[in-house]
Amino acid sequence: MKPQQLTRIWPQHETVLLLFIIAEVTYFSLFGRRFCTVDNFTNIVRHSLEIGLLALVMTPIILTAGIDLSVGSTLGLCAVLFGKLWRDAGLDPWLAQICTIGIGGLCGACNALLIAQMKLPPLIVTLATFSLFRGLAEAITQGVDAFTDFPESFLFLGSGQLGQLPIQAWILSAAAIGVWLLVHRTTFGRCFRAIGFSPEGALYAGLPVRRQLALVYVLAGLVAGLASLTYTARFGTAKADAGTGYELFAITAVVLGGTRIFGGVGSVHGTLLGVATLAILNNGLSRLPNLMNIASELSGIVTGVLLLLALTASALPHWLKANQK
Amino acid sequence: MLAVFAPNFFEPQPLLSRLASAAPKLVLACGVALVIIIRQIDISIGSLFAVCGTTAGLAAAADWPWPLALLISVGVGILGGAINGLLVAQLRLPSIVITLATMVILREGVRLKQQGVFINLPEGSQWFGLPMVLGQLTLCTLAVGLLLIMTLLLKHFSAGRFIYAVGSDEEAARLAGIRPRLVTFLVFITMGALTGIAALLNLVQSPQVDPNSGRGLELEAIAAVVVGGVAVSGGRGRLWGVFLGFLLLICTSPALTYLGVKPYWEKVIQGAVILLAVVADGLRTKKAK
Amino acid sequence: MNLSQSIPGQIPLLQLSAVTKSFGSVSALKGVSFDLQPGEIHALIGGNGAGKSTLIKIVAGAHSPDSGSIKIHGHRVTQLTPSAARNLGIACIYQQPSLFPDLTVAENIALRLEKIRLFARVHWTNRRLKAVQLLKLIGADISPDTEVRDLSMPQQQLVEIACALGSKARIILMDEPTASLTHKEQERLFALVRTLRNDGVGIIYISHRLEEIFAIADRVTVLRDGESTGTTPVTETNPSALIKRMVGREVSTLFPPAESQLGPMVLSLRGLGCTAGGVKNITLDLRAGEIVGLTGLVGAGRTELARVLFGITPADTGEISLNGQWVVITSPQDAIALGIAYLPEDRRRQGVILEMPLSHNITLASHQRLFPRNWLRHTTEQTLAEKFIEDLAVKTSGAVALGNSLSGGNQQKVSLARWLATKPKLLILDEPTQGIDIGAKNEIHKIIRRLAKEGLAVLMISSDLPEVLGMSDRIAVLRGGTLAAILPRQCTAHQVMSASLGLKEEGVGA
Amino acid sequence: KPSEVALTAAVDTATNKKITLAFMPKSKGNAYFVSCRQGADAAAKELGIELIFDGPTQPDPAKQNEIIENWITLGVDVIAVACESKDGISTALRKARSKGVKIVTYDSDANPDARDFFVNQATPEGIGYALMDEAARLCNNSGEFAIITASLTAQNMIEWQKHIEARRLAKYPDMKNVALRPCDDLKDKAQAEATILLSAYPNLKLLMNICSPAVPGAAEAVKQAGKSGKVKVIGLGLPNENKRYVKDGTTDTVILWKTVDLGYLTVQAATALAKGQLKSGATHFEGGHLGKFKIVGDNILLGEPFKFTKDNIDQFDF
Ligand SMILES: Nc1ncnc2c1ncn2[C@@H]1O[C@H](COP(=O)(O)OP(=O)(O)OP(=O)(O)O)[C@@H](O)[C@H]1O
Ligand SMILES: Nc1ncnc2c1ncn2[C@@H]1O[C@H](COP(=O)(O)OP(=O)(O)OP(=O)(O)O)[C@@H](O)[C@H]1O
Ligand SMILES: [Mg+2]
Ligand SMILES: [Mg+2]
Repeated sequence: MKPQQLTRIWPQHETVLLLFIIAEVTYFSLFGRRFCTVDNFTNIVRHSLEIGLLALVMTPIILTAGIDLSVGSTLGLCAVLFGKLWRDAGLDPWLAQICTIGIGGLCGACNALLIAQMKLPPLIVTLATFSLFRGLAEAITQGVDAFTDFPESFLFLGSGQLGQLPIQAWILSAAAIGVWLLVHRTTFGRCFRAIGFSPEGALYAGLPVRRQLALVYVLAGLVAGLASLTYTARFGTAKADAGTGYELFAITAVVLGGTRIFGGVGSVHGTLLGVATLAILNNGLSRLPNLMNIASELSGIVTGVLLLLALTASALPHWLKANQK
Repeated sequence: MLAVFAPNFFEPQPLLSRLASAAPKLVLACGVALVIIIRQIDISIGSLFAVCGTTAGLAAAADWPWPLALLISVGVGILGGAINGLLVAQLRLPSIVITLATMVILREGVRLKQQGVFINLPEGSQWFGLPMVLGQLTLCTLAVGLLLIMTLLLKHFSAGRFIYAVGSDEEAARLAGIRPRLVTFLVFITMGALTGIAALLNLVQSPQVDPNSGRGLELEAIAAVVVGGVAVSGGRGRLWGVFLGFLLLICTSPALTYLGVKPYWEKVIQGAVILLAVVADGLRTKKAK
Repeated sequence: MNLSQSIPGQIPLLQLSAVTKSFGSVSALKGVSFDLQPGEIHALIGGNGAGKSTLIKIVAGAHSPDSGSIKIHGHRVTQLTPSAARNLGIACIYQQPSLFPDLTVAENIALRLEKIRLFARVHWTNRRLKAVQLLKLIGADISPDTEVRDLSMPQQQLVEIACALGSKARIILMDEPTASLTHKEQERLFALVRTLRNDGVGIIYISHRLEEIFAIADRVTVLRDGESTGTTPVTETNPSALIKRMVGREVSTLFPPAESQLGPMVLSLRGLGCTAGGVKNITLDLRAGEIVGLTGLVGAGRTELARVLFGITPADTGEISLNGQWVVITSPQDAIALGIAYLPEDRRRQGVILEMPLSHNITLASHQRLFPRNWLRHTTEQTLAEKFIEDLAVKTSGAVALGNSLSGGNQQKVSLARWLATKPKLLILDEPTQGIDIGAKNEIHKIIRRLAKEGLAVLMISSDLPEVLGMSDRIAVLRGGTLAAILPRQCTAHQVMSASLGLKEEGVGA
Repeated sequence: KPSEVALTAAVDTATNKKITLAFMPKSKGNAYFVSCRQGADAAAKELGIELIFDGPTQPDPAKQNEIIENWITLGVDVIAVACESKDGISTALRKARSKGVKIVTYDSDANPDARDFFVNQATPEGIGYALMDEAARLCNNSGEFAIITASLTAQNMIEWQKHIEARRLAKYPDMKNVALRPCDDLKDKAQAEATILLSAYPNLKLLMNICSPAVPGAAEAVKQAGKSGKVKVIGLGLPNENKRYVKDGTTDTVILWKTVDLGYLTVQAATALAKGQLKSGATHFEGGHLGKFKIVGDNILLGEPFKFTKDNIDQFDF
């Protein structure tokens, strides 16, 4: 087949992912132990909320050709400060929650200031704040302090059900719709892509480049703040190590979902599919009878291989075209 | 300032030990500098470091001759680098994602194989069989030697200039007759080889191999490189800057111990140091404009 | 057909036969044959997207042809890569400067001249000396130690020229080398090119400025839609014949007549300056319906003035008044809100976003106007884009095509469309017809005239002297960041040149 | 609720379905838990039950929770877990219990109401006291010492530090804890940290390492500084990793329990619990080939922490 034809019939990235998810689910339903149950799918949703949220807000960031390594640390810092506000400052839980999201926003604003205003490279800025925010969380609690015994009303955010679905499903859907509309239906999304393709081009087109960049990082901070609440509520404890390593999971999901790391190209539904692929994979592998004992390691390896395959597959038509002559 | 507050900081023997234990990081930082100059990134080096160390350790523990074990370490490194390089250069895939994938694969691979169990090396394998001080000196010399060779290569040999050229503009490099893919591939191979050498420099410092070693090393190396003034946008940066960045970062944490600062503040201070360095660099270049 | 015209008994330096090349579904070249003799300047002309750049990229090894054969010095070459081409003595000035922004000028030149070997010592002093010598040769006032990122477009073009001239190549390919150069540099280049020709070097020269072709070329080949319409000695043809072959119809080379009425004052600048941009004390007025040409030498600060007005490097001294109100412009958003549009000079980096569809590109600057409350409306966008594509005769497969699938001239039209979509009151054009073919150029000139007639104030920066003389109601000449003169419509080329060189003060006060 | 629990247990024994036991370490790729697994596997084989061994790859309490919740839906009968975070895991464990899954904790405990039994190899208090007593004995009750820990947030190590400090205040006021350094559970980093500590605190008399990779790391540092014998090294670690240092006298004492036995006993107890053979209120438990173990409250006691020294370390291989 000619590469040109191949390019034409080569399916959309999202379609491939969807097919892959279907294949995954089928395989695990057949061979996994008690995979296809309501309880299990509820679990999958509950466990992917925080990473899902972070991946959602990572999408616009990567669309602008940026990256945010600090979201996991922001989550940790927010979790700890939420505990502080509620337990030590004696704030009303609701107020404390709002403040926590605000603190997340502040962390994001800190990144935004350095990236958008001072024009420093996002990779380094967030590498530094990755260390800084986690360090603050540790310093505030001296590593030791853990906050527990949250009120039932708050814990609802982690274990409650609304209708037939876990609360996480609602939050994730709401966030997904919000971010989807932002990225795909508003001029903001258009600006993110323009900036991702060419920051200079965007500037000369009169787009508010700095404001838009600031927006995506602040948004990431705010959502990391929200994720810290759901994380704390689900888990019942807030500690300085909350959300360690989540940034990498989120980035993995976004990239697996077809968003180009160099910016410009990508979709929010792709990200959601990426999150789903990984979550199902993770869960399903631990249900395959012969592999249960190595499920954790295996899911890392399979994720890596999947990432490589996804990228290779998307590059293949180009590669063939380029090498045919 | 350190000398005043912490007179012991510069005591020769511990200093030498400290430098020896930081030597692998310097070697890695050199490699990462090349990778970043060519506008790529490699976050798999920490895992590759563990893989190299573990395989070499297993070989040595199986009573293979030492030089062979050392060769294996470098060989495995080159292999790892070649895989990354092939995917990045030939298929033109984004290196951050490729190396993210190889990072998990390699890390989980070692975990599966070794389950965290230390490998005991045969007696007399330490310090290349030299006395300790001599061994440590050799290590430091090797690391600094590599740094000098790399500096020379980058500044005074065409290969080095090609790295800058490709990092600066890949298409322009292609049009100028440089083969960007080949150069990128070679840079990743070099990175792999340096990772193998670093693992080896680490290996000889103790009679046991920790298969978990190298966790987080990629971030340390990247931090040293960017604090040293290498631009992540490619094409710019010098190795002596990297060396300074490296010195700054390897001194921060010990300095805190010497000054008796509580460890809870360590990450904050490290983050702040990186931030200050980039902000200062940003301001300087802005002023220069 | 070509071969019949080659000089008998002499092996052509370069011979292409039936070369085809397509990008996706676009056929850029459809079986083109072409030859280049030693000591010949062979002009290659054609409309935008005719395939000129593609042709020379094939010769330079940057693209590989789909079919057809290439003979160099009489030998057939297959696998032509950029380095193979270099080794065969081919040097190329690409349409788009392809330099290394992070490296110094000297090193950029060296990387183009030195043999590509992976392990060779670098001789820094030699590199520098060579660079100094070449820059002097072409009369460029550029320090070899500056980084290329700090050079303006025309300066980069000069460095490209230095690379090509220094390469001792037998075949030199020049893709619009003068596109952003002014008259002075152009003359110098021509002198050098003639010397090379006398030394037996073969030169392929691409330009959209027909007068240049007639000034230096020996033969001319016209491409149209990827096909050669034949090669003729320059002496046996004339501009209108060439244009007809290029565009397929008659195009007037005359500038459209001025017919607009001057309206109220739109823009007045009083002592405007910006230290960062090197612009000082500019005092200038612009009325609705007026086209003011802004010219000067390379680096005179024309682009900088535009950037100040557009808020990219905001002014720090002086005042701007727009429609009779004093305004402060600190960002492009301010400028757009005030009805200022700026068509930038570097279209690939600033003018269009290459990887975005045309429709997105066209609406990018008018989000505020088109999409109230920030909601995208795809039909609005699509209709608008299609309207502009039709109005400006953009050659494309549709509004969803990506910017990089277009030829340079068509990209320029898209860039212009983007600014027209903002419904501006003041339009600043920076080299609006740079790299644009005769047909399109004429259309763009007509569009500019029409806009002026509709009451727009136009500030047109251009290095193309005939264009400036033909289009402007008044001509402002910049020199060293200050206003050297403001000349009336009837002035001569000589007056403009001497004002920009600072030979005589003959300006009419502002 | 309890009746329901009893019912499921009864059904399990009645139908004689193969019992599934899920066994979770704090993290995988950790030699300590690998040796626990040895014992666990042996017991599972003896008892003919199915053993699932899985856990997070890094000590991550949230991930532990997720795995437990997954195990609940997987339908395991009994879960044995070493908890990274006491409060964090308890939510998930309570949920498991409410679904009829039996819970045994080992190595480090959850909140008492979240599990049925704790296989107690040593209380945090016991460990803390043993370490401090040993340190004081080696230093003749006075002098400076420093602690190397895994991470600043690891909960059991925080507990131990609390008890070490309490013991010091109570019994050894002349001992001085001068520094605490994290080593990220990496031997190489522990070695580097120890080198720095030795030079920054020249009067240091002892390094106390409360995570297992730190013990050989610190020992190597002391050896390289030529301070073997002058600066003592003690800690919690595995015999195999420390043999050479204990034998050459750099490391004085390695304190640990027999981890293989811990795994074995845990599986034995968990299985008995699932079969309904072990009920709360029991005072003794027959732990397979290891014999009888005492139960105090709901703690099954493995016995005192074991001190590996020059004299006995060669007898162990894990
Ligand atoms: N890299 C590419 N990918 C896809 N299409 C291309 C590419 N380069 C050129 N084309 C297409 O090939 C055709 C010929 O382009 P080319 O650049 O050769 O035109 P040109 O004659 O140089 O025009 P101009 O005068 O505007 O520079 C155009 O239709 C263009 O859209
Ligand atoms: N993108 C740029 N980056 C850095 N310096 C620039 C840039 N553009 C212009 N300059 C500098 O600013 C000065 C004014 O250049 P400018 O481009 O405004 O001149 P100009 O009169 O518009 O000429 P032209 O339009 O031919 O480039 C030049 O000396 C140049 O060195
Ligand atoms: Mg062209
Ligand atoms: Mg200009």
